[in-house]
Amino acid sequence: MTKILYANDLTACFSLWRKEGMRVLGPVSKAKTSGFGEVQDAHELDLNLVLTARTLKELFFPRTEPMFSYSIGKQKIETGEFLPSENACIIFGARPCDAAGMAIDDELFNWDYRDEYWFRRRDRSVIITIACKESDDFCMCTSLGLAPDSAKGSDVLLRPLASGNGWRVEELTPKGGKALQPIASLLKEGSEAAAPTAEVPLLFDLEACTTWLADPENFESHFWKEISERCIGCGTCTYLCPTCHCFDIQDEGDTYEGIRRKNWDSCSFQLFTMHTSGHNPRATQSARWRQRIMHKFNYFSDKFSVNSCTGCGRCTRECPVDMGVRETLQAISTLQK
Amino acid sequence: MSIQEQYRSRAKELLREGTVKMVIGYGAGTTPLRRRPIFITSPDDADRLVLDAACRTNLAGYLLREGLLADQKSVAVFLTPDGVRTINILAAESQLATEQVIVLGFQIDGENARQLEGTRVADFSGIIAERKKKRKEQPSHEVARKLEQMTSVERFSFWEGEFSRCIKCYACRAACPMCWCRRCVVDNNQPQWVNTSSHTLGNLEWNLVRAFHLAGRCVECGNCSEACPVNIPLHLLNRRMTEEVLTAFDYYPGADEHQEPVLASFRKDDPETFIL
Amino acid sequence: MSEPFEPKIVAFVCTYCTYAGADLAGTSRLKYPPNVRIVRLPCTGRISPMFILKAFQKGADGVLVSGCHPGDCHFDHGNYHARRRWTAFNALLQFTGVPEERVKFSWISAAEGIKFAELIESITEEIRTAGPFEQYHKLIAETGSAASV
Amino acid sequence: MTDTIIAAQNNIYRPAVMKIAATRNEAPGVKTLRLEFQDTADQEKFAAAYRTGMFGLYGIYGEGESTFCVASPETRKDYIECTFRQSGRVTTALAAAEEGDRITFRGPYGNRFPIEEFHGKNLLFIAGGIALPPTRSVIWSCLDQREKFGKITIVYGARTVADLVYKQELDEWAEREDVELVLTVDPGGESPDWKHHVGFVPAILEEAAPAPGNCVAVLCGPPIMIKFTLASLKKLGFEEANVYTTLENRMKCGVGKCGRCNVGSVYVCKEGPVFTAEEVSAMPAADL
Repeated sequence: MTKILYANDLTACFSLWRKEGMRVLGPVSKAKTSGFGEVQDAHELDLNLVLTARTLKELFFPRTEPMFSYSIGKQKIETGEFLPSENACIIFGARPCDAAGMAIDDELFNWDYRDEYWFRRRDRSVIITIACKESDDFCMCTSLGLAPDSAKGSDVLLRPLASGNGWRVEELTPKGGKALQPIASLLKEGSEAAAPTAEVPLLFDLEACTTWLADPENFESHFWKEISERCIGCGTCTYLCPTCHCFDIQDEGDTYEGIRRKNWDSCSFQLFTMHTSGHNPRATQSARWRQRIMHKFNYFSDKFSVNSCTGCGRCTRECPVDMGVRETLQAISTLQK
Repeated sequence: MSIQEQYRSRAKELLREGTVKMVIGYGAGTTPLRRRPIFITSPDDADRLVLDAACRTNLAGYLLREGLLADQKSVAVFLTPDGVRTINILAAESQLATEQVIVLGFQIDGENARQLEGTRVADFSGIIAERKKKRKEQPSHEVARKLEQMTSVERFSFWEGEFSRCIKCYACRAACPMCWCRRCVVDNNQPQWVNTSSHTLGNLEWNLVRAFHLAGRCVECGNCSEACPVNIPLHLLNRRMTEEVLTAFDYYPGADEHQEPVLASFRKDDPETFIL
Repeated sequence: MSEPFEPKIVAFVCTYCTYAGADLAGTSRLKYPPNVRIVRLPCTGRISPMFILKAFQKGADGVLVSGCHPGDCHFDHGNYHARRRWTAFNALLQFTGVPEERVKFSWISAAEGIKFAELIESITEEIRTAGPFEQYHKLIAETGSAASV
Repeated sequence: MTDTIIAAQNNIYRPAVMKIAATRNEAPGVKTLRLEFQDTADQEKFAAAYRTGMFGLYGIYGEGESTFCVASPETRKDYIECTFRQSGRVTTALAAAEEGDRITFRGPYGNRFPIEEFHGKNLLFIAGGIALPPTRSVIWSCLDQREKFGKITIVYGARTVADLVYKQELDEWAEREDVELVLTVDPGGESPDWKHHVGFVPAILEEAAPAPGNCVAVLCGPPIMIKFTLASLKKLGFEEANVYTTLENRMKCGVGKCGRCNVGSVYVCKEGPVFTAEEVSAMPAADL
């Protein structure tokens, strides 16, 4: 016997959560794109999507975020800080790859210095993930050591019922358990079978890839130029990646008052690393693509013992020139063998 | 022989006899429906080339890759008539020399790719003149017509909604063969004219500046809209600009490589109905 | 009773004609509303569309761009170039919903002090009637609000 | 329900406010600011954390923040000195700031020179142009406790005589008996009354030929100078492990988050900016 949440009860769940002062967010398709937005009613959710176009990370790390306001007086510099409130949020219907990505980003944002902007939002959010029963041509979680029903990063995991009218509920963390309390009355005991999870084919041998990448000999391999020759240097892959976390700090306003902001930035951009002197350590697009791959599969794991890729496949799915982590790792996997 | 076969053997020939050092074309992509730009330098690889109705990307921008044309050698590239116009504009803007470009011309008609006669960009001037005539007769886009009928408040709201999605990944800029500036105006910070943040205000500013900088230069290839990961209808802005320069100045970008850029030239009798 | 709305208008003018025209309006003691902030530039050819966007970014309710009549440009043809640019940019602004009354273009010579005063009077009145550029001001205000999600 | 503004206790991006106590023009486009904390709590935090070699982010609200070293030594922690060349948006604003103006400071960040390991050793300082400031903080850290070190040699070169920074301090070091100062300018950069060397730093260094035994070298300069000087040091018999340098990559956050300063897997902001030449050699050269 296990707890079951029926789809019919979802809207009622949302009201119960809201009564507790929690906001409810979930995958929505709106205005020709899909991402996570606040919902009142279960019908607003788009739970049939294999994956939203935009990732979960923008809930914790918005693409532009005011950090401070400043106003410069004769005697004093006044600063106000924008920090997220601690109102709890229920994020309903994340995918396992996105949820895992958040756990990976936690490592970085907590590396010796704790980023309050990220963690205030993380701490107040409960991620309720739905295991995938479908995948598309670009999904590759299994190649990254995850699965369509991975628990990493989630507080509650829901497994779709074979009947299609609800989910089996698995509580994963105390935070998840707490979030389930207000809706306890709507969780029914049952033994209905879960639908089989999506079958995501193994596309490459990750270990072979990381071994190849770890070899300093390969850093200047001709491979990098060949694999990235068509890269146009836009930031799509990085902006739609659940684990890419690079940012810029920019002031908007004048010398009297304004706002200091944290904006997404991308290692694909030529100006990202350019020194004022004009020297650019990563001067070519292939160097920048190499940085992205190396960062995900070598540098990040060097620091935090985990690769910063969850196999969501968005980089390939959305690339204007059909590149992505998948092609690169498939090619490396072959090279290593 | 299918057009794909014809062009494969043409590419082989060009590479074998050393007429070109590279062929820029389309290859198979990650999924059966996808095509990707490929760069062929050896005749043996020419069989990787694919040409069919799924080949939509304007490849002309790749010619501006740093150093590619620096050695004065030629490059062949698969181009639609709009792609050829791109080359003309780039030449007019002194970004490349047309002598270094061999055109593998094609056109998509419905489900098929059709071969276009010609080797050099100048060979396509007839086709381009035809297109200009057709473009003049072409009604404006359905959505654009709806927009024209709205009040300005409604129009502003429409674009506010579209631009609010922009994540400032600059894929539109990177995908555009016309955006060749080494340092884009948004990346200049002394002064910072356009907000770099992707709040709606910054997005509006960026998209207006982008569309304006393409006025009279855009060939309507669709690379920008295709690249946009949040599906902003960028082509509507570009088309509006194209129509404006066409009606106001009878200007069709990329007619030939000697055409003066529309915003860098003038006629004393240019219309000025809106000036008080 | 709240204060009547006084629009903020930025005028980008060339120094040789329109600025001189404004000067003439002043020395002729012509009265016109004080809502216009004049930014003087060497030539209309130097007036980038970015200036217009910057004015709105800083909260302007309206913008005037003005220079020498065609044929009178101090640099011979700066205003001819400007005219083409305005044509395109004006079309773009209208297409994106910036109301026609918010951005005005004019030719005002050094001798046209009266035209300057009258034009300022009429555009100020027009924008006063239209009210603040609320749709734009809302976007400006949003940049200062904390991310909502 | 939107988020509200709350003050954070430990916001890592919030800078301290500092007052410019003095400014000094060092060379064309190069300026030194002496900064004092406005808030004693910030001052105490800095004093507790600062060690020679660390860097900070200096900023002006409305323009942004810029990264450079703290040019004053850990032996003098009641103020901060920074020296920079005016080049971008922030440094232009900083250069325009005057005595009494307030600017912001975030830091100190990064690692340090292991000065206590230098005790009892001979020291060789080599700097080029605008890279004297990071070297200078080590120089003063050592001169302020002079008795703990052996022979001290300073080799400093700039493009022209005008480009030499800290001219007063150069005079002071030249007069000191316990410091050997070797000055040079690039060929063509000398003035009529120039009495010191003319030539590039590596060549002048080889002429001066300091003994590598029991000696530590601190080498700072533009990448090209580092490359050739390192070759000269090797020729003289220095081991890479005994040569220290600092890397100055582009940074925005200074605390290992923003992702731009890494060279290979090394984050310059957290694991640097001070490295031995041996450590630098292990980094992917193409990414430097």
